Amino acid sequence: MTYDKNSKKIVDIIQNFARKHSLWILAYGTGCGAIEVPPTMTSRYDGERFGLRGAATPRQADVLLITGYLATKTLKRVIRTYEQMQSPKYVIGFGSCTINGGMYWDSYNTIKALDRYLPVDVYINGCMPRPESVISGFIKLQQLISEGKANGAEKYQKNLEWYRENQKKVIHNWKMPDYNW
Amino acid sequence: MAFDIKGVLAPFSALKQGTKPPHTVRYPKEKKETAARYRGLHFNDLEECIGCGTCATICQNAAIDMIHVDGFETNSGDSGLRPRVDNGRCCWCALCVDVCPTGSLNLTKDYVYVSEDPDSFLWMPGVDNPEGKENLSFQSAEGKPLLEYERIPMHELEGTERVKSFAEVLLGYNEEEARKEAARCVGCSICTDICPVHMHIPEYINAIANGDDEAAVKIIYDNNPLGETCGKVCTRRCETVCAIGHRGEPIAIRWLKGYATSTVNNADLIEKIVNPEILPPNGHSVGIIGAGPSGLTAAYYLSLRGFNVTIYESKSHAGGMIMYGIPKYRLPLDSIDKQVEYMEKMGVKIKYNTKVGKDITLEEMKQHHEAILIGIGFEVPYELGLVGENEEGSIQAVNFLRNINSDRHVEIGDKVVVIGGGNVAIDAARVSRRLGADVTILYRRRVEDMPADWEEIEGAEDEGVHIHPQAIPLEIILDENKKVKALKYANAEMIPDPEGGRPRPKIIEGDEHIIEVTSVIGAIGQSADYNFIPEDIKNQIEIKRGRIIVNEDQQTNVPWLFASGDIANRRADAISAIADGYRAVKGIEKFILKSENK
Amino acid sequence: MREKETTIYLGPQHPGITGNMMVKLKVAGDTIVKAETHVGYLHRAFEKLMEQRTWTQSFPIVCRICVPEPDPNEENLARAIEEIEGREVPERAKYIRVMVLELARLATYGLWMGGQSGSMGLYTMPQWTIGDRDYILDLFEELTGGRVYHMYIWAGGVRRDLPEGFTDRVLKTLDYLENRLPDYDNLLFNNALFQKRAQGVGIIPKDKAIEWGVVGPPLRGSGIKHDVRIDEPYEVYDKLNFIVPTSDGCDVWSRALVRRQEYEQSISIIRQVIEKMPKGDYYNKIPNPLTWQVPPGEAYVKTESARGEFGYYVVSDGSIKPRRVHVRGPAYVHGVSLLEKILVGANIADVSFIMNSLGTCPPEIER
Amino acid sequence: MHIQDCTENTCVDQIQKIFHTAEVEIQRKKRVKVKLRLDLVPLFLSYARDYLNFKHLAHISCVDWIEENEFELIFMLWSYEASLMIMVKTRVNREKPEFITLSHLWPQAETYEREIHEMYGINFKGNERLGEFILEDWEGVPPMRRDFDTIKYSKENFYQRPGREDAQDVRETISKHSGEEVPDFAKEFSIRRIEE
Amino acid sequence: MDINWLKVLGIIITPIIAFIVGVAYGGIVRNITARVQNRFGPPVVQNFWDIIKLYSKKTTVSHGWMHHLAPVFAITASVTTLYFIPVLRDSKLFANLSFSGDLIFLLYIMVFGSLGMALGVGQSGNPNAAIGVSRGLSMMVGYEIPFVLALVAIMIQFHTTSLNDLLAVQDKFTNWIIFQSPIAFIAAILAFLGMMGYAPFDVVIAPAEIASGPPSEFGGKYLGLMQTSRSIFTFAKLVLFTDIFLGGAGDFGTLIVKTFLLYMIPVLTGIVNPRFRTEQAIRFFWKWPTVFGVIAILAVVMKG
Repeated sequence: MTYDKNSKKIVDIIQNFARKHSLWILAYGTGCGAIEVPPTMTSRYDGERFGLRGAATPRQADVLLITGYLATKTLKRVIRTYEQMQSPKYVIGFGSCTINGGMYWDSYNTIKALDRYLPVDVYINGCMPRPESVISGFIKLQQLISEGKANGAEKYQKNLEWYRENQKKVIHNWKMPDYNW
Repeated sequence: MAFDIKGVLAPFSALKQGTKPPHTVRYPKEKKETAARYRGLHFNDLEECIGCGTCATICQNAAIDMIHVDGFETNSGDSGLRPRVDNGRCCWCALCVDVCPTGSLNLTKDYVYVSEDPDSFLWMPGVDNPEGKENLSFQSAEGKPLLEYERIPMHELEGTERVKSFAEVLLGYNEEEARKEAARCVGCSICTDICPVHMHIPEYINAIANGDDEAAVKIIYDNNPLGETCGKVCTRRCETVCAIGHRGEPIAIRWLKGYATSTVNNADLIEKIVNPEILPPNGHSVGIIGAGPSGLTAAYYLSLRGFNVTIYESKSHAGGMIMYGIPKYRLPLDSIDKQVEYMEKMGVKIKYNTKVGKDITLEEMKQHHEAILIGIGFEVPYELGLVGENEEGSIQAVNFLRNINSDRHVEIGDKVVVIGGGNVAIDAARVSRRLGADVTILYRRRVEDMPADWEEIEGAEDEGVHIHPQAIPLEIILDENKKVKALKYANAEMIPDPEGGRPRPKIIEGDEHIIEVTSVIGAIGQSADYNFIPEDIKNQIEIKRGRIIVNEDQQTNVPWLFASGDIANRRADAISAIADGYRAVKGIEKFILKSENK
Repeated sequence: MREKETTIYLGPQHPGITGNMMVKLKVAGDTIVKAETHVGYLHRAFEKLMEQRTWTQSFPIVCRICVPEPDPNEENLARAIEEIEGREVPERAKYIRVMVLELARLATYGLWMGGQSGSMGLYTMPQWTIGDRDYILDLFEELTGGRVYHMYIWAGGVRRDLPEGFTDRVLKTLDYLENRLPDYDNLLFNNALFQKRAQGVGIIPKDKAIEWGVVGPPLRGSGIKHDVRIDEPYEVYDKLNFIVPTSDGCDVWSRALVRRQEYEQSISIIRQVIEKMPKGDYYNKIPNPLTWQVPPGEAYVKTESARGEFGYYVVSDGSIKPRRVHVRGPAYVHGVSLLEKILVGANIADVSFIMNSLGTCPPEIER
Repeated sequence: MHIQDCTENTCVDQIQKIFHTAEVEIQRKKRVKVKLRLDLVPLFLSYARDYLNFKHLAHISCVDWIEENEFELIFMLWSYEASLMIMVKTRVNREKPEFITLSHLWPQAETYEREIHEMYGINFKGNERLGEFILEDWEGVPPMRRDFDTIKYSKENFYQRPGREDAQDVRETISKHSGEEVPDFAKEFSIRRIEE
Repeated sequence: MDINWLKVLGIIITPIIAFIVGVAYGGIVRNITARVQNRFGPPVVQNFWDIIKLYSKKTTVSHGWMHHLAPVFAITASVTTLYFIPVLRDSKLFANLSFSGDLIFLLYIMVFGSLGMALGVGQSGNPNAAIGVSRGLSMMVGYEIPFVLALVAIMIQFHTTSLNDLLAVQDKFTNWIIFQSPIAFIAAILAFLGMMGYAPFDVVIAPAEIASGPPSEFGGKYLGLMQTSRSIFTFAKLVLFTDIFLGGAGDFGTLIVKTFLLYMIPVLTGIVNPRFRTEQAIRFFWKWPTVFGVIAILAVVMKG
C-alpha cells in the first residue's frame, strides 16, 4: 500500500475499508422491492459474504434501502429515519420508482424523484432489481466508499435547506405521532 | 406437561445441514445463467424498426419516448424516430415487445445496471447496447402476437358468379366487420406520409373503430372529396407501408374508407355530416378544364374557400377516367354521381359537353377566369405498333371501357387477347369476361412485374382470365375481310439489365406461336391531347414525355396556368390526381391572393 | 392493581413488522390492552391508476398489489374480464394457471415459514425456506421471464406456452422441496419450543371467525372447512383431487399446521396438473390491446390465495379502460380489524408472531 | 329460514317475497344481484345475514357514476352453507352522500367504510373511526372520485425528472414531413398514449 | 511500593487477547451458523471490520450523561470480570487479580454491567430499550439462581471460594469438576445458555419484538464499545466456565480448544431454536436448572 500524504491518510483508508466491508442495512421495507431483499440476504445469494447485515434500528444502520416507490406518508418517516442514522450513512435507491416514478408516475400519492428529498448514493436498475442486481449495487457502493465518493450524508448536511424545501412541498404537515425509537 | 424430549432434540438434526456444501450462488464470482425468457434490458434492431411508436403507445408507464436518431430520416414507411426507454419508468412487463409490429424490439438477458447518477437511466435500445442482438431473451416472435395480424376477410362474389354481370365484386364490410378491422390499427400514422393526399388515416380508422362513422366521413372529406371512389379503387400505397403489414396483413385502409363513405348514401346526407366551413365569395374566378378527380378536387376546395369555380367537361358526365375508365363492377357509376352532386351543392359549376379548343378556346376562358387548371387526363391510347392494328376487331382498351361504361354495345367475339399488364389491361380483360369472351392477357414481363394491383390480377385469375407472361405480340393476322383472325406472338426470356435496371424481356428466336382471336385489345398506355393549347402558350410551358412540368404548387411556367392529374404526375392514379388537385388549390389561392396584394 | 400503560409504536420501521405498516399498542406490563393499526404507508392508488389505463395495461400493475404472491391478482383480473366479456379460455391455459397459482402458493408458504420463524428468532429457517423458494422463482423466471412479477396470466389465457422440458424441471423442484420437508419439520414444526410459543396464542374463536370475516388458513385454523377452491371452483380445481386441511386449535399453532399440510397438498396438486395437462392452445387472443373495448358489465371473482379469499370486483362501462377495479385482499380484513381484535390480551412479544400467522401483507391492504 | 340447499332460484324467490321493490336477478351461477332502494339496504342486509345465512361480508365497494351524479354502493355477501353470493347494489346521491354504518352487523365493515369515506367522501353515520385512514393530510377532492385528476395532481405536486423533452410525437413528425394538416376534430380520434 | 511489572503487563494484554479471541470467535460462529444455513457466510475477520467501522462512525445522539456512561459501565464490568479470572493455570503473566474470595466477587461483578446498561438505557426514553432492559434484568434473575446454586454446590464440595483453588483441585483429567460434580455442571451449563444470550434465551435483543432491545438507542462508537465489551465478556465467561468445570488450561492451545468447544453449546442450541418469551424463559430456569442446582447441593451436603 503506498502512502500518499496528499490524497488520503492511512487512517482514512482503513476506515473506508472497514466501512465498505461492514454495511448494515436498516430493516425498513419501504416499498415492494423489499421482496428481493430476503433472497439477497438468505442462503441462495448470501449477502453476508460482503459483510451485509440487517440492523434493527436506524441508530445502528449504515445503509437505508429505499426499495421502490415512496408514498408521501412513508417519505415523512423515511426522512426522520434517515436523520436518525449516524453518518457516514448511505442511501440506495431500488428500481425505477426511485429514479423517475416508475409505474406510479401518475399516482397522486408517491414521489417520483427520490434525489430531491434524500441524497442517494447508488441507483439500481430494475423493477424489481433481482438479487444479483442488488449485490451489484452494493459492490458499486463499496467502490464509491473506497474512493471516498459516497458522501451523500455530507451533501445532505450542506444542502439541508434545499432538501427541506423540497420535502415541505410534498409533506404539508410535519406533525408526527411521537415515535420513541 | 410432559417433557417433549423429541421436540427438544429434533431441531438439532438441522445441524447436519452444516456438513453439506452450501447452495449459494457466489455472485459475482459465479453467475447463474438467466432463463431463456428473462426480461432484461431492451434491445432494438434499429434497421428493422420503423419508428411507429406503438411501443410508446402501449407503455402504461409512459416510459418510452420516440427520439430522432442520426442516420434514420423520415421517409415513407419509416418515421425516422426510434424508441428510448426511461429506465426510471420501465417495469419490464414487455408489453412493448409483444406489441411491436416489426418484432424489432426485444428484451435481452442483461439486467445489471448500477449508477450513482439518476439522469443516466435513459436507455436507447440498440444504440446503447449494439451487442444486445446476440443476447436476446424475451422475444415477441415466441408468443402469440398481441396485435391482430389477420385481416377481416372481405366478402366478394365468387369468380364464376362475377362474370355473369357487372355487379360490384367486393361486397364491402358490414358494420361489425368494419369495427373489427378498424380496431386492428395501432394509429401510428406512417401510412399518411406515403399517401399522396396525406389523408388523416389513423384518425378516421379509429373513428370507425369507436363506432363513429360520421366522424370518419367528416375526417375523410377534410382533404379528399372523392373518398368513396378512393374507398373502391385507390391504389392504396398506404397499405404497403402499414406497420401491421410487416408481420401480417396490412389494415384494409381502402375498404374501411369505402365502408365509412358508403354509410352515407345521398348527397344531402354528406352535406349534413361533413358540414364544411364555406368562406364567403371572394370575387375571384377559376376555370378548370376536365371534371376528373383532380379537377373535381380542386373545384370543391376552391369553392369552399370562396372562389367562383367553373369546370369545363367535354363529356356528358363528370368523373373523367374514374367515370369512363373504371368498370362498373369496381366502381358503380351512381357512387360518382352522388359525390359530384354533393360537390355541385357546395357551389361547383360544371359545364358539360363543353370541349375546350372546340366549344370554347383557352383564350376565351382566360378572359373569364383569373387562373386556369388543366386536368384533362390521358385519354389518347398508345398504339401497339403492329400491322393490322386499325382494322376491325382491334380495339383500344380506353375506348373499349368508355364505350362499355356509356352503355354502348361493343362486339368483341368470344376469344379476346388483351395486350398489356396495367390496371387498364386487367379491367379490359375482366370486362371482356363479363361479355362472355374467353380472355388471355399477354404481357412482356413476368407476372410479378405487372404494374396492376395484385388483387386485380388475382380477381382476374379467379374469373378465368388466362395470363400469359413473357409474351411479345408480333403481328395481328387478318382474315380476308380485313378482320382480326389471329395473333402471332413470341415467348421471351428475361435478361438482366447491365445498367442495373429491371430485367428486360428478350424474344426467344423461333419460339413463335399463333393464337386465334376474335378481338385484340391494346392496353399499353395512354397520353394526353394538348391540341387545345395555343402555340404561344405551348411554347412557354414545358412538356416532357407527354407530361406538363409543374412546380410543387402545380403551377406551370405560365403563372396563371396550372396542371394536375395524369398530365402532371407519373403515378397516373386517382389518389395522385386528387393530391394534385388539392395542391393546386393552394397554389391557385396563393397565386391569386398574391397578385391581389400587389 | 392496574399497571401503568405505555404506548408503543411498532413500525413503520421495525424489524418485526411485515412490510410497511404500524401498530400502535397500549401496553400494561407485557400485555397489550389496545391495538390500533395504521396503514397507508404503501398506498399507490392502484385502483385509481387502473382507471387511467387500458385493460391490457392494467395487467402489469395488478401484480404489484401483493408482492409476495402476485399471481392471484393477475388471475383474478383476467378471469373477471373473461367473465364480463364471455371469453373462453383454452383448457391448457387453465391448467397452466393452476400450476402457476399453486407454485406461487408454495413460494408464499416458503416466505411465510421464514417470516413466522424469523419473528420468533429462529433465523435458520428463513435462510432455508427463502433460499429454497428461490428455486420456485427460478421456475417462474423460466416460465414467465420474471422472478417476482410475472405478467404471465392475462385475459384469454396465459402469455407464453410452457418451455420445452419445463414440467420435468417442475417435478424435479417439487421432489427437492418435498425432500426438504423433513428438515423443515425437525427444525420448526416438531420443535418443542415453537409449539410452546404458538399454542394458545392469537386465538380466533371458532364462533367468531366467519362473523369477523376471517378467510384462508386462519379460518381453517379455526376448524372451519372453507376454501374458495372447493366452494366455488375456478379454473380446473374441480377436476383435481386435494383435501382442505383444517385444525381446531384456533391459534397460531393450528394455522401453522394447516399451512404445513397445504404445502404438501399444493405439491400434489401441481403433480396432478402436470399429469392431466392437455395439449393444445394456451391463449385465446384478445383484440388489438390499444383499442380493446370490454362490453359493459360487472363481475366479482375470487381466488384462494395463500392468505385466503382474494376478490376482484371489476366494472366495465364499455370503454377501453376499466370503470372500476376494487381489490379485496385477504389481508385487508386480517391486517386491520382482525389484528386489532386478537392482539388485545396478547403478550407484546407475540405481535409480530401473530401478524405473521395471519399473513398480513400491507401492500395489499392499502393498494 | 336456514336453507341448506338454497339455490339461486330459491334465493331469488325468497328475497322477492319479502322485498317487493327489489330488482333481483341471477347474474350467473352462484351470483345473485339485488338492486335496492338505499333505505332498505340495512334491513335487507340484516335479513340476509340472519335469515338467509349470508354470514360472510366479503366486500363493500363503491363506484362513482359521475354522469348520473350518483355513487353506487355494492355489498358482497357470501353464504358458506349455500356457496352463494349476493351482490347488493344501491345508489347514493353524489351531492350529499350518506349512509349508515354496518359495523354492528359485521365488525370488519368498519374498515371498508373508513376507506370508502376517505376515497369517495361518503359519510357513514355511526362509524366512529371515520377520518384519516390511508392518506395523510389530504386536502381537496377525495381521490377516487372520477373528477379528481391524478395525472394533473401528480404533475403539479411532484417533481418529474427532466431530460426527456427531446421526445417527439410520431404523428407530428410524420405530418410535419408530409405537410399534412390534421384538423382538430380529427385529432380527437387519435390513439395516443395515456395523457402525459 | 514494589510494582509487579509482570502483573501490569498481564493487565494490559489480557483484555487485548480477550478482545481478539472474542471477536474472532464471533466471526467463526457466524461462519458456522452460515454453514448450517446452507450458505458461506462472511469472512472470519468480519467482526473486526464491524467494530472498526462502528468506532469510525460519527456519533451525534445524546440522551444525557447516563446514556454516555452505559457502554462504559458495560466495558468496565467485562474487563473487571476478566481481571479476576485466571486465564491460564499457573501463569504469572495471566494470573491477574484472582484472590481467595474471587468466585463470590465475580458473581457480583458480572451483574454490574447489566445494571449499568439499565441505568443508561433508562435515560434514552426508548420503550424498546426499556422493555429490553427489564427483560434483561428478569432473565438475569432467572439464570442467576441455578448458576449460584451450582456454584454454591461446588464451593461446598471443595470448601473454597477461590478459582485458583478450584484449578488446583482439577490437577488431572479425571479430576475435572465436570466429572466430580456433574449435576452442578448441568445446572450451570443451562444457566450458561441464558447467560450467553443465544436463542432460546435471546429475548433481550429480540429484533422482531423490540428492535434490538437495550442498544436500540446506541449507534456508532457506543455500539462499538458495547460490541467490544460483549466480546471480552464472552471470552471471560468461557474462561470462567473452563476454569471451574473443565480444569482450566495450561497453555493457549488448550484454552482455545476448551473454550471453543464450550462456546459451541449455546451457539449450536441458538442456531436451531426459536426464542422463549420472557416468562417462559424464567419459568424454564426456575424449573429444570434450579432443580438440578438444588439436587447438586443436596448431594454434596448429604455426601459431606
